[in-house]
Amino acid sequence: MKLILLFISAAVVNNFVLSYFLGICPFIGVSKKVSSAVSMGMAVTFVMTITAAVTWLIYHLILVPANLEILQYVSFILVISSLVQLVEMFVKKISKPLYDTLGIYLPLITTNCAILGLALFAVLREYNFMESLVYGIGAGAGFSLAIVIMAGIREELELAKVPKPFEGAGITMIVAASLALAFMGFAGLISV
Amino acid sequence: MGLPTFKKGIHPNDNKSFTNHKPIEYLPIPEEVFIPLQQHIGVAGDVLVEKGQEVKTGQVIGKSEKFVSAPVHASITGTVKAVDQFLHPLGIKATMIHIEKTAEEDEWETINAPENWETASIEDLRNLIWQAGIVGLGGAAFPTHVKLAPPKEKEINTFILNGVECEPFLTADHRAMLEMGDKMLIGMSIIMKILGTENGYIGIENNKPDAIEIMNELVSKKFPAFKVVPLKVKYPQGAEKMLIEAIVKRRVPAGGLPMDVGTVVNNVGTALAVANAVVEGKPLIERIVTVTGQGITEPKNLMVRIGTPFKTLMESCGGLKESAIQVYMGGPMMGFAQYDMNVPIVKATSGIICQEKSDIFKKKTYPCIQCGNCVSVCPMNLLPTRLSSFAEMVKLEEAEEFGILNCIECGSCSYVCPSNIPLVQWIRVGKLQVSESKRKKVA
Amino acid sequence: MNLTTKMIVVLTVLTMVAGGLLSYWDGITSPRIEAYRLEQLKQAIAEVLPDHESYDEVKADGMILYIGKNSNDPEPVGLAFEAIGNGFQGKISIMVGISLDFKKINAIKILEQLETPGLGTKIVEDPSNKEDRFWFPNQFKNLITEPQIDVVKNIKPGKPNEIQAITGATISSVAMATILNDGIQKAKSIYQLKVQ
Amino acid sequence: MDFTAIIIAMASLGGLGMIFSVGLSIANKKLHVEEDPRIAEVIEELPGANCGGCGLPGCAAFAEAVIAGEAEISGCPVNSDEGSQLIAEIMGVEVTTSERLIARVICQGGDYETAKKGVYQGVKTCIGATFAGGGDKLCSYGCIGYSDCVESCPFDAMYMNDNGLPVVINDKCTGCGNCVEACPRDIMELHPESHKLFVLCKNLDSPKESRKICTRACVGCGICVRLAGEGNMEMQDNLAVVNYDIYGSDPVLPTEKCPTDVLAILGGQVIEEKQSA
Amino acid sequence: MAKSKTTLRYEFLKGLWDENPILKSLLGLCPVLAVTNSAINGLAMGLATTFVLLSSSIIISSIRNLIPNQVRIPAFIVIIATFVTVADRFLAAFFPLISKDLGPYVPLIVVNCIILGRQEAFSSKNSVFRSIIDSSGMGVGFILVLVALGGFREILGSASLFGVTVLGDWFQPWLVMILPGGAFLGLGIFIGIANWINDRRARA
Amino acid sequence: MEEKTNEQEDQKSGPEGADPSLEKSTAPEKDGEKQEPVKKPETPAAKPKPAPAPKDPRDKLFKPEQTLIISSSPHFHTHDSVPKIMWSVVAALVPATVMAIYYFGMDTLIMIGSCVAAALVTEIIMNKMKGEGLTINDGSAAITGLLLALTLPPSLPISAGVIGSVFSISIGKQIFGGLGYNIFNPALLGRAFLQANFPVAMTTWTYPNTEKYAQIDAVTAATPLAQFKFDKIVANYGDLISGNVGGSLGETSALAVLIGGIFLLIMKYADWRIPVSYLGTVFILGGLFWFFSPGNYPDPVFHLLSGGLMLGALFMATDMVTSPITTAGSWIFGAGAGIVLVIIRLFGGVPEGVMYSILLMNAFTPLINRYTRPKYFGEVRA
Ligand SMILES: Cc1cc2nc3c(=O)[nH]c(=O)nc-3n(C[C@H](O)[C@H](O)[C@H](O)COP(=O)(O)O)c2cc1C
Ligand SMILES: Cc1cc2nc3c(=O)[nH]c(=O)nc-3n(C[C@H](O)[C@H](O)[C@H](O)COP(=O)(O)O)c2cc1C
Ligand SMILES: Cc1cc2nc3c(=O)[nH]c(=O)nc-3n(C[C@H](O)[C@H](O)[C@H](O)COP(=O)(O)O)c2cc1C
Ligand SMILES: Cc1cc2nc3c(=O)[nH]c(=O)nc-3n(C[C@H](O)[C@H](O)[C@H](O)CO)c2cc1C
Ligand code: SF4
Ligand code: SF4
Ligand code: SF4
Ligand code: SF4
Ligand code: FES
Repeated sequence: MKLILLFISAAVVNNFVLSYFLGICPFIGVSKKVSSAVSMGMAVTFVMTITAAVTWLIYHLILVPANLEILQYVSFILVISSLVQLVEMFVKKISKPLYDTLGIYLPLITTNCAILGLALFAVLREYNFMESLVYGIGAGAGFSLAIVIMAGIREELELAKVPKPFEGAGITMIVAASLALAFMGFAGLISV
Repeated sequence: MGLPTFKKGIHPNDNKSFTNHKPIEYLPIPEEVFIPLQQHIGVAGDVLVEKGQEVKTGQVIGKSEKFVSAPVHASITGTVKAVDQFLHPLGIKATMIHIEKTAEEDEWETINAPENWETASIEDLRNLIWQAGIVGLGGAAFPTHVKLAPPKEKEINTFILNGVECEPFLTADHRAMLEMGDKMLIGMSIIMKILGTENGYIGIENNKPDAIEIMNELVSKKFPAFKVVPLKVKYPQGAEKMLIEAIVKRRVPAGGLPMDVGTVVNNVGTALAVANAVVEGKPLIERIVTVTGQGITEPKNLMVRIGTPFKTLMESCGGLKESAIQVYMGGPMMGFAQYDMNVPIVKATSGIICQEKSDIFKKKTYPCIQCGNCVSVCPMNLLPTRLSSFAEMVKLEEAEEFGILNCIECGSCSYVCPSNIPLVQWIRVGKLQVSESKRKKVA
Repeated sequence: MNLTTKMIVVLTVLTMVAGGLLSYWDGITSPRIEAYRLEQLKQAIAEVLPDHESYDEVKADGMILYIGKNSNDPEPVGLAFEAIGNGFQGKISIMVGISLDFKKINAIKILEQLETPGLGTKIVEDPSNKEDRFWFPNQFKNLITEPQIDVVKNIKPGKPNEIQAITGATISSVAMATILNDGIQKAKSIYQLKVQ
Repeated sequence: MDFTAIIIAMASLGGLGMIFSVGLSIANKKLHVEEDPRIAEVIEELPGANCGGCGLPGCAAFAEAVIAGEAEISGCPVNSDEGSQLIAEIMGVEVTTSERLIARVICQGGDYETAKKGVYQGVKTCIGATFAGGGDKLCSYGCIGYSDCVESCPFDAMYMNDNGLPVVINDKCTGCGNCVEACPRDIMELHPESHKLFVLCKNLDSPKESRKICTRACVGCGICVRLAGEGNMEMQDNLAVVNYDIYGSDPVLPTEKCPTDVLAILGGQVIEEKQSA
Repeated sequence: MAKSKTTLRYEFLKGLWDENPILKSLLGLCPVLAVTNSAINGLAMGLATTFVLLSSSIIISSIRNLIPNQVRIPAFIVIIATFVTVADRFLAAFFPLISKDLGPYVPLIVVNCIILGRQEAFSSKNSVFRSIIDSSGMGVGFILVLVALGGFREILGSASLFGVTVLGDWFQPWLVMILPGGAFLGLGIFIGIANWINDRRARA
Repeated sequence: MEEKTNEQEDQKSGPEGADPSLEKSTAPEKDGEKQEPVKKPETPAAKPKPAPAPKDPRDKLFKPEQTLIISSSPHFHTHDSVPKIMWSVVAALVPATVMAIYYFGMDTLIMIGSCVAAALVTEIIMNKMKGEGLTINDGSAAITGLLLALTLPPSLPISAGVIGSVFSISIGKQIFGGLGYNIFNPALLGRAFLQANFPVAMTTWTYPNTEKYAQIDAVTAATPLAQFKFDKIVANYGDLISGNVGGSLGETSALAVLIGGIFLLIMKYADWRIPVSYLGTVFILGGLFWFFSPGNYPDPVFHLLSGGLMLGALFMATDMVTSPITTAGSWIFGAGAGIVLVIIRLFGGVPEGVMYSILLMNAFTPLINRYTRPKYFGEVRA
């Protein structure tokens, strides 16, 4: 039950994008079309899950015993970026369609706050391995939810007569603001 | 629940009382006619006459050897004054043959009709229909002989005679059924013989009870194999796909033709023309035109020669009123606006409607409020609002994905749109662009 | 050097340099950070406990009891501990100072909370209340904890174990009471087990 | 200073670094997918307007086509010669510079010059108007005037003048041809810069008709043909036509002899000067 | 990328407006949104980011020829992360209150797209000196926007600026401005205004 | 589409004799953009005009005997129009408005008036800024202001209402492009903004000025939902129907709202599927919880009658701009909103979730539209 609540909390109530402002760059950049948003969402969820697992291991098996918490950021980011690059190369090699729908988004993700943020939050909140993993999946689902909704809205807005200065990023921010207001309805639903 | 019909659609005021009680009048042979070479879907014919040449009524003056095409005939006896570009009622300049009347009485050049059509070969009959230049008189003007020559693998088992006339104002088909039902049914029998089918339906909307009654009577007397089907009054019941769904509950696949579901549909006027050609050897040189609307002094149903300028018809109806502000060819839902009354009647002209007031003129257009009215009436189950925005924003791929090419341009969506958006016009733009970009891709 | 070796060497050297540098920096900064943390803790304890000179720490079950002492007084002046629980949005952690019999709260200090600004954050301070910005946490001063802390709404508390909820943030108010009630129970059992 | 701590740190992070660099270098060998690096270089040099002027769905597609040898290096109408040169360097070949094309507006029938046939109501685009008789101008061949061409120009090289006619700003026009595609009446034409002489009309009506339709229509009087000389110009369907293969680049023609002023010698200047009066 | 022609002056100034990392390139938005609930936080964040940006540019541009392309990104990131840790610890040790307010967003500078983006686009291709100019321009542009946005949100949301009350009692603070919604809203309006000004400038 | 009338047409060709195009020969010079002509073009302005020539060369041109309208089919149109629909909605809100004034006094009228006025003024200002024609006549801005006012607590300061109204129209509607293009319901977005902005004022309720509450001297009241949520007190149905309870101005009387709503449904200005599925889902889902645990959860009828559900379901979820256009979409929209509502009401941190449930479904509407596109006639989908 705790894990389920943790998942919902990470995905909806404390949405990474809408309440923690993590991963805004891809949220703005890759939300023009629903199809690419879905791919991006999947890619992020995938990387988040790996990240949650790997960084937990590194932190608890290497850094804490050696009393090297100061290396947290460097080691996390090194591991994440290398892993992502490996996965990208692997995907590119084995399947062209998979690469086209997922792979091309992977390099973008390395420089995504949401991933590192996830790793740091998991450490900060002292999750155990399972919790950490669920948190990763939940956060990924939350990111996907936000970006897919945003992409749907932006596709619709293509047909709208948004004033010129607000086209693109401006209106996207306003929509994000509205989404954040709407998601406040879930405030207090779960406090994990 | 009652009468059969199709899903969705609209109920505009039918306005048929202007002319539905007026018998067909024969318009005197006009002084001059302008006969466009292209009055049908398909290849335009080549001109067979020269300036100054004498022609007889029924003489072939333009034709092409291509299959999807129909010859055109002189509709009066006279002299060719010119072969030149004139304004076509579709708003374009087109090559027409201008003939001036020389004889008060027709001198006929008929086609060789067989003694008895019932024994004639199917090939001969079809050839006869081609020679007579018969095209669909229901509006699309598709050459009838092509329609009656389905590929072998498509077995045709149903024929539907389209007496729906769902467009408001028009009563030409209605009067034809009342006055010439007999001949029409002979035409229908001929068509069915060519198609080799046994099941014949006659679809008539319930707002023409007299036509239903007369047809029923004729059918029960002479053509017991046919079935008259009264239909619920709803626009666009007359569109082939809707009619087929209403009567035989078959759905023509997207991008397909009625023959894909073993059906052929023809207009009542077409059947009449077939009978004229096969029984009397008369090519298609005249048709019934409803001249109606508040803007004309005396609305009438007229039998007129093809090529007669609109002006002539209007004069015989007492002339256009001062107050008229819009004239269109065809019904108010699909008709084409006219600005020059010198344009000629073509084979597809079912009516001339003169309006004193316009529903859309000066009405403000608002942005789409997403009310979904258009979606809920589109008989083709499309999303007109999206199609029109896609066309406006030139998003051709989306437009195609959303099925823009399936729109039959019936106008139901524009009719109900509270924002008064010219949806159909945008959709037409989109259709054109989508098919162009498709063609480019193929090339 | 071929590419592969170059890749390996560059990255290894880089990471080694980085590791060394950071570790050196760690040596400089962490004592300060630790000192600051202790300072904060001491200050919080000082705020919730009556005057004392030093405190002892008793650790058990993930909770630390700070027992405040004066050198000339054999009896401790009181007890402090950190109570943690769920608020409206996330964790609330409160430093509680309480009497040794666990019957009366001395004072509390909220260390961390994530409540909605302007609403739930009134548990810490209420800038719109001009007379007493700290009226809510001040209610806990000398609050009786038995049988338990209760919350009332929209009326002045009648009993010594009652506090008044914040308008528009009943949930946060109730959460505070719950966290305290639970924390006190836990601290009490630890105290009884370990100290007495 | 605690040196052991520093050494441990260096060793652990260095170790991590080594592991991943080894992993990456192996992956780099084993999983490498060949892709022509020149594609990226070519994309760098392209203007990135994604206008489709090259006939391909975008700059990236054009780059791929260039590399594959399927497209001309100078095939991007927007790119500067310098840019093409850079691409050529990447490809290692010489560029053939083609003559610059400029879009011309072949109609002078603005709101002021043409007869009106009625009141148009509906979609205010040229192509939309073709579904309703072609707007409110009587001429069936001339500019409809609802600015489809202007909208289609990706380089802001066109505008509508007060007279309801499009105008090309020569310096900005890249000859991409979008406007030519957009115009349902084929009023926009692409011409090499060297074409100087133009008959700015498309009306094929008989002289009698065209006189009634527009004050600036070619009425087919044939004066220009006679002046220009046989073969250099001719009359086709009531319209004078310049034979650009042999004429029109350096014409010495008294254009003012044209009774309706449709004959024009256009240098690099904006056509508007010719059209607005 | 033949940028060599541009003047140094432009190299610096472009970061302030023409290529402002936030308003134009829309990079590094997370910290922008997360920490701008007050002007002082914005300033601190801006300074920290600029520090990291500047120092890593120096290092990367000086060793740019040594790093093989394939490990470019991991190498850059390690360098950046090192400086981030330095900055983070510095704040924690010397400015604990600000460090607490900025929370986990300081470490997130590591993945701030601006920093990596500048390294990729500029430092790895240009000399140390040019990189310094470029980074300082970008950094100043970043700080300016952060402080402006922070100030805007602080005034509306807390009726104060840099912690000093500026609006009187009559003003009921707009709490939404210090909530997530307000962050997005504020940035959206900023971007809109920036574009509007640009449009005007382009037309003039 | 700008309309063109005959008069305008005439004006366009200018006053008799004057040659408008002469001025145009000095058309805006764009520096550097024009090259010098190879040979100076002969413009007629420079050409000596033949002296007795007709004043206007166009005199020779064809003039139609009767100016006819050229438009594309169809030429028929319904008599519905956007303003007609919008003003009908305003009319349908009259009962609820009257009840609000009855229960909460004349201050209510001021609040409603200020909100509507603020909405209209903002609309005008935005129109001007965007350089477009005024759009207040279409009535949609008035609805937004009115609906916003009806969802506010009676004791809210007028200034807050005005701020919300301005936000609704500017950010909620006009920045998206104006009528028809907004993604979120403007009135609700305005309310959500206020809720986040002034959380205390937005959750402070007063009792209606009726006898029942005359003796109670509490300044602040609790809404029936809050009473249930925090104290498990169920209000009586009679009060809920008539509106004799604490709550937002226009939401307390379920009956008044229902009357207006039914009028809209009959006129087909609102899609009946949305209220039916919304209310139905709440009834069923709420009922299930109640059935299994009546002590913890309120009964379904209470769900329907309390809070802003009626107002939301009939007037706000049905806003056509922000709800799906497909029929399947409407069902999903209503059901989704119902589920979200029940979750928030039963488990959320806030007592009422109508606003949030509708806003959330607004966000999903584009996706719903996308995935519920009906199969077009004869379509075969892979
Ligand atoms: C390009 C084209 C090809 C057609 N081919 C056939 C055909 O082979 N057989 C046939 O029976 N009808 C054919 N039709 C005619 C259609 O079935 C139909 O009668 C025509 O499109 C007009 O129908 P409508 O008035 O309902 O639009 C064709 C129509 C078009 C446009
Ligand atoms: C919207 C719409 C309405 C139509 N209404 C009629 C009608 O009322 N009567 C009719 O005969 N044909 C009508 N048609 C044409 C028919 O679809 C079909 O083309 C015709 O019945 C075929 O017969 P024909 O080839 O003899 O013309 C309509 C077509 C469309 C698209
Ligand atoms: C955006 C938002 C934020 C909220 N934040 C809090 C909060 O921090 N603490 C809290 O107790 N309730 C919070 N609430 C819950 C409501 O205010 C709830 O109505 C209140 O707790 C009930 O208290 P009352 O009975 O005094 O009105 C929030 C509600 C909303 C809409
Ligand atoms: C049935 C119906 C319900 C409406 N509900 C709302 C509403 O809840 N909020 C609102 O701002 N406008 C509402 N409007 C008005 C209008 O649709 C709204 O202002 C648009 O969303 C603005 O683009 C409604 C209109 C209709 C016809
Ligand atoms: S979209 Fe086409 S088929 Fe559908 S209603 Fe409109 S015109 Fe008719
Ligand atoms: S009927 Fe008109 S307003 Fe309604 S959805 Fe369709 S296009 Fe939009
Ligand atoms: S004027 Fe025409 S050819 Fe020239 S740039 Fe514009 S669209 Fe291209
Ligand atoms: S030139 Fe063609 S596209 Fe341009 S306004 Fe004229 S008709 Fe329209
Ligand atoms: S700063 Fe780019 S994703 Fe966060």
